[in-house]
Amino acid sequence: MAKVLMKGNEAIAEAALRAGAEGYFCYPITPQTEVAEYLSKRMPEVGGMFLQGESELAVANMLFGAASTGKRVFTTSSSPGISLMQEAISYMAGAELPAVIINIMRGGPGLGGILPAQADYFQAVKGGGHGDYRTLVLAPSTVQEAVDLTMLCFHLAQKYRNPVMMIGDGMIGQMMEAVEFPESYEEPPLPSTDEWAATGALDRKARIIKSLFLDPVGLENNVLILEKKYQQMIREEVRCESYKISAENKILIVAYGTMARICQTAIDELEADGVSVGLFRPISLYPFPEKEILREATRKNIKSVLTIEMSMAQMMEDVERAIQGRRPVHFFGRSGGIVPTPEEVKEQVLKVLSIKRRTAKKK
Amino acid sequence: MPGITIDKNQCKGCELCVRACPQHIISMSKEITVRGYFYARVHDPSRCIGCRICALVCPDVAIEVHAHGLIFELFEY
Amino acid sequence: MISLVKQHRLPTFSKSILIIVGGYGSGKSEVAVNLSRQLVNAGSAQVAIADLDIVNPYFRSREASEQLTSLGIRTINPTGGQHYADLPIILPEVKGAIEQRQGVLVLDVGGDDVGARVLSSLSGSFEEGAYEMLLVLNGNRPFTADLDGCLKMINDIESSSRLKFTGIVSNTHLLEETTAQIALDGLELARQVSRRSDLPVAFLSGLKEIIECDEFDNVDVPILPLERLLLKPWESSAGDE
Amino acid sequence: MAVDSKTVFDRPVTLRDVVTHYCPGCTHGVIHRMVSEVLDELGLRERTCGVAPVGCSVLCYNYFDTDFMEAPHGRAPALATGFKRMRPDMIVFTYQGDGDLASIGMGEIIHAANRGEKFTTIFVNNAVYGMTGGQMAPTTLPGQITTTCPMGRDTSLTGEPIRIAELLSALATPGYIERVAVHTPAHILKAKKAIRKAFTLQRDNKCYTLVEVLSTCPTNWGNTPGEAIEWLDENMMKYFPLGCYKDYVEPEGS
Repeated sequence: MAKVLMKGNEAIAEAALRAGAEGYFCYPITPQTEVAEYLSKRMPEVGGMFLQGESELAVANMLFGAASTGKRVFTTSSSPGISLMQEAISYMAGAELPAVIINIMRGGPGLGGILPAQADYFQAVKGGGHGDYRTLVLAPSTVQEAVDLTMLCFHLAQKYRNPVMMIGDGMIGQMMEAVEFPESYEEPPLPSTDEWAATGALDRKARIIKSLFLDPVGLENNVLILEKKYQQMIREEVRCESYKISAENKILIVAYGTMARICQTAIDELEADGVSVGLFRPISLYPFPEKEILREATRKNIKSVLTIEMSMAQMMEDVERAIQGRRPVHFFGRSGGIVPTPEEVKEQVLKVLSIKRRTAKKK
Repeated sequence: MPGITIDKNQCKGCELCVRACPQHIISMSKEITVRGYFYARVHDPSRCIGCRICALVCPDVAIEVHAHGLIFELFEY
Repeated sequence: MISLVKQHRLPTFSKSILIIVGGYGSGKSEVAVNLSRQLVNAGSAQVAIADLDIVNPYFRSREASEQLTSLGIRTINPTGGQHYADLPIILPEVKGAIEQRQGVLVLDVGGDDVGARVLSSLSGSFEEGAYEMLLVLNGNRPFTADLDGCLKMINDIESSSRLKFTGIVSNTHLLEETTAQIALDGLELARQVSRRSDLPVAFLSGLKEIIECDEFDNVDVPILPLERLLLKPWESSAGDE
Repeated sequence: MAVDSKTVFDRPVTLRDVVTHYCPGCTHGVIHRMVSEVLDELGLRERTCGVAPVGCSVLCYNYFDTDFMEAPHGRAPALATGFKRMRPDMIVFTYQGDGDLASIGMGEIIHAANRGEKFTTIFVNNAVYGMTGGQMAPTTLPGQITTTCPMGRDTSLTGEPIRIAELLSALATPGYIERVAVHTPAHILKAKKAIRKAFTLQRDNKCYTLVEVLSTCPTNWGNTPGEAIEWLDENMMKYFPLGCYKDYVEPEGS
């Protein structure tokens, strides 16, 4: 298929259809509403189900009910809406249901603003709702990657029978880029939904889809089953990418999503000025690429690590945890919808380098 | 003859059937179940008319009703 | 006055109101902003641009307002905190500017029939024959990739705006991946649409680097070279170098 | 017993042969039995999925021998919507109490009803929060004592009880809404008819259906089961008049 120019939100919608999504539940919120508008036209064309619910709370629970049928279903929203969805996400994790939730993040807290941010990192990666559970979290940095990861989300949701989240800052949703959809979509084999979906108790025992375990031993057992899946995710689903990592680097930048792209521009420009910087970009935020970051950060030539986010040192906690104190970890970030410029990134890199030099001289 | 069977293991002793029976032939037992409460029983089965009212009001589906012939037709609700 | 294009004819207009409408992501805002600059360069005394995009939260012409103001262009946008609001704010100044008809007014309208609906509320202010309404066409967008899609777009926008198109702008592109061929294929689509809709191709627009190629020497419609003013954050400082 | 006698009243197949957790005299059991009988009679068990609420009937999935989902508090109509939209060929019902449906889940029930989602709601109204131990519900009667209105419900502070059947009947879309009670044999028979009608309409893909059932809570009302029956009759019946509030009408030309 030839390349087409698409807005991130539309591309995500189309990708979901290509990945076999049969049901979509939504509630309008900027900056992701184009997904809903696009699917209101396209879903009926492909014989799928489109429904605008009365609130994000209801929408996420419709997703819960719809996921129980074993069909591929998803929703999209933005930060305040995702907060309202946490209830059902926790329940779906507890009941082991596959669902895809896409968050096109805006600035917070509260109603915040509508400009791009990455401030829902903790919410996505550390659980968000109540209880002992995790959601698998992927973060694209281009519209094309948003397409690829959206399709992957549906596969992973089915593979693990767990909610899978994709988080993109508003820029990912709103910007236009040329994208290409695969001619045909083939997935590795998945376990049959016949084993668990609610399809009617015909020639089999009735099934109960639930997250309620009043007996603490039963509940702990369920948590341990989930934990086993999360350990498998850590083994099999870590995804990351590096940019211009070399033995010349003095600093390693860690950034994801749109922020990583801005860092790439800064890195190119710094390179032209004779400053060598490498970029490590986590693509999966849960599981976080801990080993991979540790390996890159503890190369002999790397003196310090700089985490850059469109949020206030949220991912930095995971970077620090990964690096285990073996390199100093610096932070730079803007929030509230302000997107750092490549200039600002360059400035920060030079600042960190000078800190290093000063401390070296003192010794 | 119409008649009822009360499953004492299903019965929770709420006495709603005792209250409802138009023939007043159900009462509470003098002995307790293994779980430790008095249960409903029929003290005069010969007067049962098979009306099913006891079964209708029983919240625990502890009562089975048997009937035949005309009585069966009469109470086909 | 600097002519950026070799021997090409730049678009000129006799009307004082230029309404730039089109499908979502057709490149309307970029066209509107560049057209305003071009009008100033061509010597128009008073140029004003109004951002009527109430459907897009980002990448609206208001983001270039600083640059435009510095060129002496009057920008009519919500300001202050409302600059970034996703509220459907139409300033009363817009209606005033349409009715006053001083200089040239460029209206940058939101995408699709949904975005063009805003014109309907202002339709009483437009004098018949006093405006140009231009459809910006990008053949690389899913809903305007073929003739039928484009004709549907014309129909939908005309009925939601209650205004009639007067011309077509061929703006087929694929952002940084645009080639001369892509732009020329787009022009072919625009011509087909023109034949079926009876609307003239008002001009071809495209990135300066592309349409300055020799392939465009024999193009028989006016050409508006575009310089990208609405940039993505990682593009901004790279462009400075 | 005579040889020719038949069993004319027995446990329905859909109702599992287990002892429920409900307190003695709680009429949830009667409602469970009627829903099960209807599913048996209409032959729907094998293609039914129920949605359990949060409340006393939270564990009802252990009693019905059908597929079941356990919803968050108040969200059963949202789950039912999602499920039924994906599987319109299946039969879906929510079983909800007054706290679940009329308080925390008010938004979901109104919108599901108003969209005309083709599932059935069994709304059990006993005027009190049972599960959490007898707190005030949206349907608690004026003056009724609960643990969070120990002096009796003061309507000047908490408003009048919500009449769900009337409220939802004000919407144009829902097709069938009836209020019934289960405190006497006659009422039980009428209730069964209403439940049967609701599931029949759903089976025929007609409309949204809701049956509000006035039910008892001897434990939290502080009554014996017998007194609870009387309390329902004397108090709830006055405030919540029984009847069919919205009857299904075939659209013209169909």
